[in-house]
Amino acid sequence: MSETVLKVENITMQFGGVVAVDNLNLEVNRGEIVALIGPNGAGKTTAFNVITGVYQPTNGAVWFQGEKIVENHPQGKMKALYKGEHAGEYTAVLAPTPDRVTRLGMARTFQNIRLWKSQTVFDNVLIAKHCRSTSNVFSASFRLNRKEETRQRENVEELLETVGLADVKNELATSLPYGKQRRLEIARALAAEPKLLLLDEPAAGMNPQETEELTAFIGEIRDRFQLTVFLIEHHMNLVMNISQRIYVLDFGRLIAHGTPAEIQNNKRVIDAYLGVSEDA
Amino acid sequence: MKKLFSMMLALVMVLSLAACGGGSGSGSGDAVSGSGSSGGKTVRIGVFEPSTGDSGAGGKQEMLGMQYANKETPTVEIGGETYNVELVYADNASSADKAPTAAAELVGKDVSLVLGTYGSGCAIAGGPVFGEAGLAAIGVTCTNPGVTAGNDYYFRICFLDPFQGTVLANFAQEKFSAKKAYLLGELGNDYDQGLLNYFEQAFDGTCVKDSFPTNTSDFSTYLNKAVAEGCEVIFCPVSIAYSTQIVKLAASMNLELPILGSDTLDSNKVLSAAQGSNVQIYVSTFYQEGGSPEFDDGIKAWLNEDSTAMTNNGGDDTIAAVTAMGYDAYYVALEALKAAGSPDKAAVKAALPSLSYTGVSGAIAFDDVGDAIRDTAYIKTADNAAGAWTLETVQTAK
Amino acid sequence: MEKTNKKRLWITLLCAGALLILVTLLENVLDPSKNVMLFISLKKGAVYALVAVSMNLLNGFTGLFSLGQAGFMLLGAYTYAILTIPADQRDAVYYIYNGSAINFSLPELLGGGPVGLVLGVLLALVLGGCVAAAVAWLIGLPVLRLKSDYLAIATLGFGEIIRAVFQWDKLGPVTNGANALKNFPTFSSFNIQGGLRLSTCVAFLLAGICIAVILLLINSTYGRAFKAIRDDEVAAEAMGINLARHKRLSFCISSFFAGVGGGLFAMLVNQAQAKTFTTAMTYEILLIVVIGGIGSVSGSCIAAFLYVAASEWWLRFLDTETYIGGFKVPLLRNGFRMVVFSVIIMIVVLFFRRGIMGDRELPDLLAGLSGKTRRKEAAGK
Amino acid sequence: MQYAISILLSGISLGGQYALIAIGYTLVYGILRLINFAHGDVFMVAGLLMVYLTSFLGGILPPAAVIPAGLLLAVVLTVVLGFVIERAAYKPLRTAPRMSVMISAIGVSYLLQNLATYATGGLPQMYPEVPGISSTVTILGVPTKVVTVVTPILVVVLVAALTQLINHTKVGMAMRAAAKDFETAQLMGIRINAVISATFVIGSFLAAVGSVLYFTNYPSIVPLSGSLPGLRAFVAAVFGGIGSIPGAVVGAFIIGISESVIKGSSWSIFSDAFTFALLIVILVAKPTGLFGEKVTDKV
Repeated sequence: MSETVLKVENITMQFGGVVAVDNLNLEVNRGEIVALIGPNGAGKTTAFNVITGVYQPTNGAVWFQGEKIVENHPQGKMKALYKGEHAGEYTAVLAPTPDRVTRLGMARTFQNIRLWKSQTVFDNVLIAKHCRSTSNVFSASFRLNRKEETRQRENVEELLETVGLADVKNELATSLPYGKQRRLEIARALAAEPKLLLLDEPAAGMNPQETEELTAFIGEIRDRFQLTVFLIEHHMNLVMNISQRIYVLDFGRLIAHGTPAEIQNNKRVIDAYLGVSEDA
Repeated sequence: MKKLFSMMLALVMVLSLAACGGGSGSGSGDAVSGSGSSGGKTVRIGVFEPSTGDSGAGGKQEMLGMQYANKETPTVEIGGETYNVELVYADNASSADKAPTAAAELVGKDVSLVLGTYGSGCAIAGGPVFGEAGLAAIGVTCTNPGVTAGNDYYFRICFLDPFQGTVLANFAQEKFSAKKAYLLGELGNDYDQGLLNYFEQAFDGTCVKDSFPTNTSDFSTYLNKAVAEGCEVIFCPVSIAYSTQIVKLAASMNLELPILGSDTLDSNKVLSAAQGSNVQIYVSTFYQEGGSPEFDDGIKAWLNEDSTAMTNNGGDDTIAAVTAMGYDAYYVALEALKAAGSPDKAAVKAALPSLSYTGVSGAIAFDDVGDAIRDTAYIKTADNAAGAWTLETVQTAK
Repeated sequence: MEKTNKKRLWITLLCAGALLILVTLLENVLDPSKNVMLFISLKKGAVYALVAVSMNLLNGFTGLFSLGQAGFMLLGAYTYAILTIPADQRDAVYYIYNGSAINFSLPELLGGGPVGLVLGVLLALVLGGCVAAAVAWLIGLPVLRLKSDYLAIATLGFGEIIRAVFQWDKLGPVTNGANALKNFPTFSSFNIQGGLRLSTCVAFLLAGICIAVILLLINSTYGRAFKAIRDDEVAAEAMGINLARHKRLSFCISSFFAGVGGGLFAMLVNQAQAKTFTTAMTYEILLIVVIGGIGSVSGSCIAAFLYVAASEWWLRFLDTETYIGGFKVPLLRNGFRMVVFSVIIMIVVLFFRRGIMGDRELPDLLAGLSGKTRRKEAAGK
Repeated sequence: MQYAISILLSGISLGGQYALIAIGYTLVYGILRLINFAHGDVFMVAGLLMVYLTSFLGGILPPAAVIPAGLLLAVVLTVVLGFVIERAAYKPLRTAPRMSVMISAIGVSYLLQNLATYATGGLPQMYPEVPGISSTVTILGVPTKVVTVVTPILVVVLVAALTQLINHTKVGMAMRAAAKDFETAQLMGIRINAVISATFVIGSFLAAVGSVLYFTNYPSIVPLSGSLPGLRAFVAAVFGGIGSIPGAVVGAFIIGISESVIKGSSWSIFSDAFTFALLIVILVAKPTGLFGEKVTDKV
């Protein structure tokens, strides 16, 4: 049960002089729901972007299912700027593009929903299946992949049924209400058949009732698709209710890590969220 | 408000479209009739010429000749009946991709034969359309061998590039004893490049060959290069728009090298660019003003009368050789109609090969390819003080 | 879903088949010499439709703004021409270079006669497409990393470079330098002597097949991936779509069909000459795409025919001075046609931004109409 | 030697003329992110206006006053044209995708070219001689027109003035703000339409001045006269880093001189191709150009 799915190792992400993520280490085990929390600008989304290959980290490595997928060490201008720990520990460069990371078995959603606007709900999910398709342009164009296509379409129908969007499948994605768009984004991520689901603030902008539904929904899909879930969230209710473990990030640094109960009583976390006198 | 505006625009658009529909409808209706209220029958001659694009200026001058001839002789006697001759125009925009549709326009207008075009590229592109329709075309000043080769329906009354290139190369050697020549043409223009090639082949000395990209207007580097390379003559058979630029530039930098040009340079635009300077310009051409005083006087009077024609001629009454050629072409067409004895295009085509006619530019007859049997080219030079062409010599092929 | 798709497919096939038969009928029934304009416009429309659809694949469906279309057409046209000029005509065509460097002709190689002609022409067209696609692949390596308008200007530049290379004197024995390539089989070569006239039908058939293939592609899983890239690159990449690969794919396929379109264009104008394939031509095609609706294949086709017919046929009367009675209609003279035409284009661009079809397709529209009437009927009852 | 100097001279004067056009491109792109394809044609129209104005004014003014009055009017009318184009063809598309605006720009360019064809009847028009700069001087033994010498000086003066305008006036600051962040600038109460109009006015003004210099050197105007200088100037703007005025000027001189040098070499037929190859290399190697700023997309 405690097999590590995702391991973030000494990740530092520096933009010029600004350190967005500073020497981050974390692990996510199979079947867990793990949350990454922290105040605005703490570097959560940046961490996500490093994991999914959008950014190349300044230093450090990311392991996925026991395989090193991202690795980098300071180069070019950063060589002089970077004075962090673990300098020199990493020597190789591994920089997969986000699509490769996704095909390895990680899928994500976005903080500000990024659906394909001119496509229907059904097509939004179907397109995500493209990365699992084995046909080439030729066979796809001349419909030699009919079997696969039919299977994919059935899968998508099923998936939409599961997430409760089957009744709106022919609507335009953008015509859905906000809550459903969130769901659709998750459904789209699921269509890529991930092992690890990364959710970037899935409850942002939702009312309490929607949040509650979402909480239940995340648990449901985890069980149903045997997923591991790693999420960024602000909604403490949601985080405390569903996560097994929580990492807390502040100014790019990890300041706490533990079960929800431990985090709720951690003084540094409370300070980070409420602000302490030294700040003022 | 905005909506109203766009609605109105839409309305205008629809109306204009409707107008086009009507226009084209009536156009094709006319084509069949023939006997109008004017009494006599009408025979149509297609004018396949560019009036826009980079050969627009030349095309217009060529059309002037036809228009004047039409004005002079508006009727023709065919098989004992008098027909009114109507010129039908189609602009091929100097562009090969517009030429087939322009040609088709003429075919659709039921013309008996076609005159044109200035610029061989369009003639080659349009030729097969005429060929398919069984319509004969008489090339007026398209000098590329490819126009008539392989096309039974294309004839021409002018000399060919190989001849012209050779004539000029010989002239350069005889007159200037030139050993080194600078050749300049437009990149990708078959007319320019073809002539440069023939010149090079006929020229005994060395040739420095250069091409400029389309729409170039800075020629100073090229002219300087000609000087720097120690060339003794410049040969630039380029279209009117470029040649005026080159001549103007040469005038302003007091270029001492003589500039040789082909029939395209025979234009009053070039003359006015050179006026008052020391540039020496020599061009080979089909016709020299004064070759037929009667024609000269007549057309000059017409030009001075008709302001549109004057503008199309470039603003003065100097007669370009292409105008004379257009004039001759019109009469060749009339001869062909007479010989055919009917305005039927097949008959006209059949009558053409054996036709001979002596026009203002000399005797015209066709060989078995359909090319004119011609062995004379006039070489004229610009008199910069008077702003006129003077005859330098008459060259014949060797 | 599947069912409606099938229905749409049938509608499309039926329409295409009917069109083909109609065109063939027309060409054989109407007097060819009276209606040349009609047939030339139809042929040109078909060729432009193909090229516009290929551009639409790139600009409208993948969201890559490329302006290199004329360059790829040039490649296709030259490949086609070079490979199909009959061997005994080569000396006449390459007269400046004393014959061609390539001394075979595909139709003759494939046995000559009608069979050789058909096979040779098809093979040459496909090869023309392949050359264009191969060059596109090479150019795509550096250029496709650029964003929207930079990509546009880089591809535009590429078109100019290609043109200069093909006009280069040193390549004369292959490209014939500045001179036009000609005497190769054209659409008219498909007219059976004294029998069926098939030239327009052939143009429609070839362009139609290519457009059908593009349509199939667009509706396949790859086509959907292209649309995803167009709508949101970041999301597409996050969902496992390899941007570089798919963009390159789209670029190469679009160029392939532009190349085939170039070959067809050469057949249309009876010659291939580098100076024809200018940026102005790319703009023309782009305007067709815009008028038809960016992201609509049927829109591009309709717009291509409208554009060709309007600019070269229906509006031609604007170019000639006209007298109605004794009254000279003002403004009408040479060049006025293009002014009116560009004003119409500006109106479309500004006020009818979605073009004729928007991003819908004709079958959608038809299905929508019949759906509406059915609903109306239902309401009536 | 003389040959080398003559090539350099023609390169510098070309570069100066391109610079004046390139600034128009770079300013507009900086704010609207629009490649104003019509800019080259505005330049051509400026030349044609001058031709028609002088022939028109020749009939009603004393000869000495014709050219100055013509110049003034041509510049003013070009500025008005630039303003009108922006208002009519670009402003309605402010919220539309960038591709639509670019297509509109191509449409305007098409319209201007066709209008010019209509007006001129396809015949090349001769640019009137502007006294003072049309005459010939000899520099280092090479005869050339005064305009060759005047161009770089004028460019420097105009650019200096423009830099002052942009850095020290309210309009200039608004322009810079709009270039940095269009939406925020709008929220901060900057009248964005006025700023954009100002940009077009400045761009057209410089294009008009450029056209006087350019056509004095190369006096024949055809409807396509603007397209090639326009494209080259655009390449120059990209080369220097689009959005940057000094970049555009430096880029223009580099393009002008290299064009001139290549034309002087035996590879002259590739002078255009080279310009575009340079563009592609720059775009791929350093997409921001020599002086451009880097922009990153937010995920």
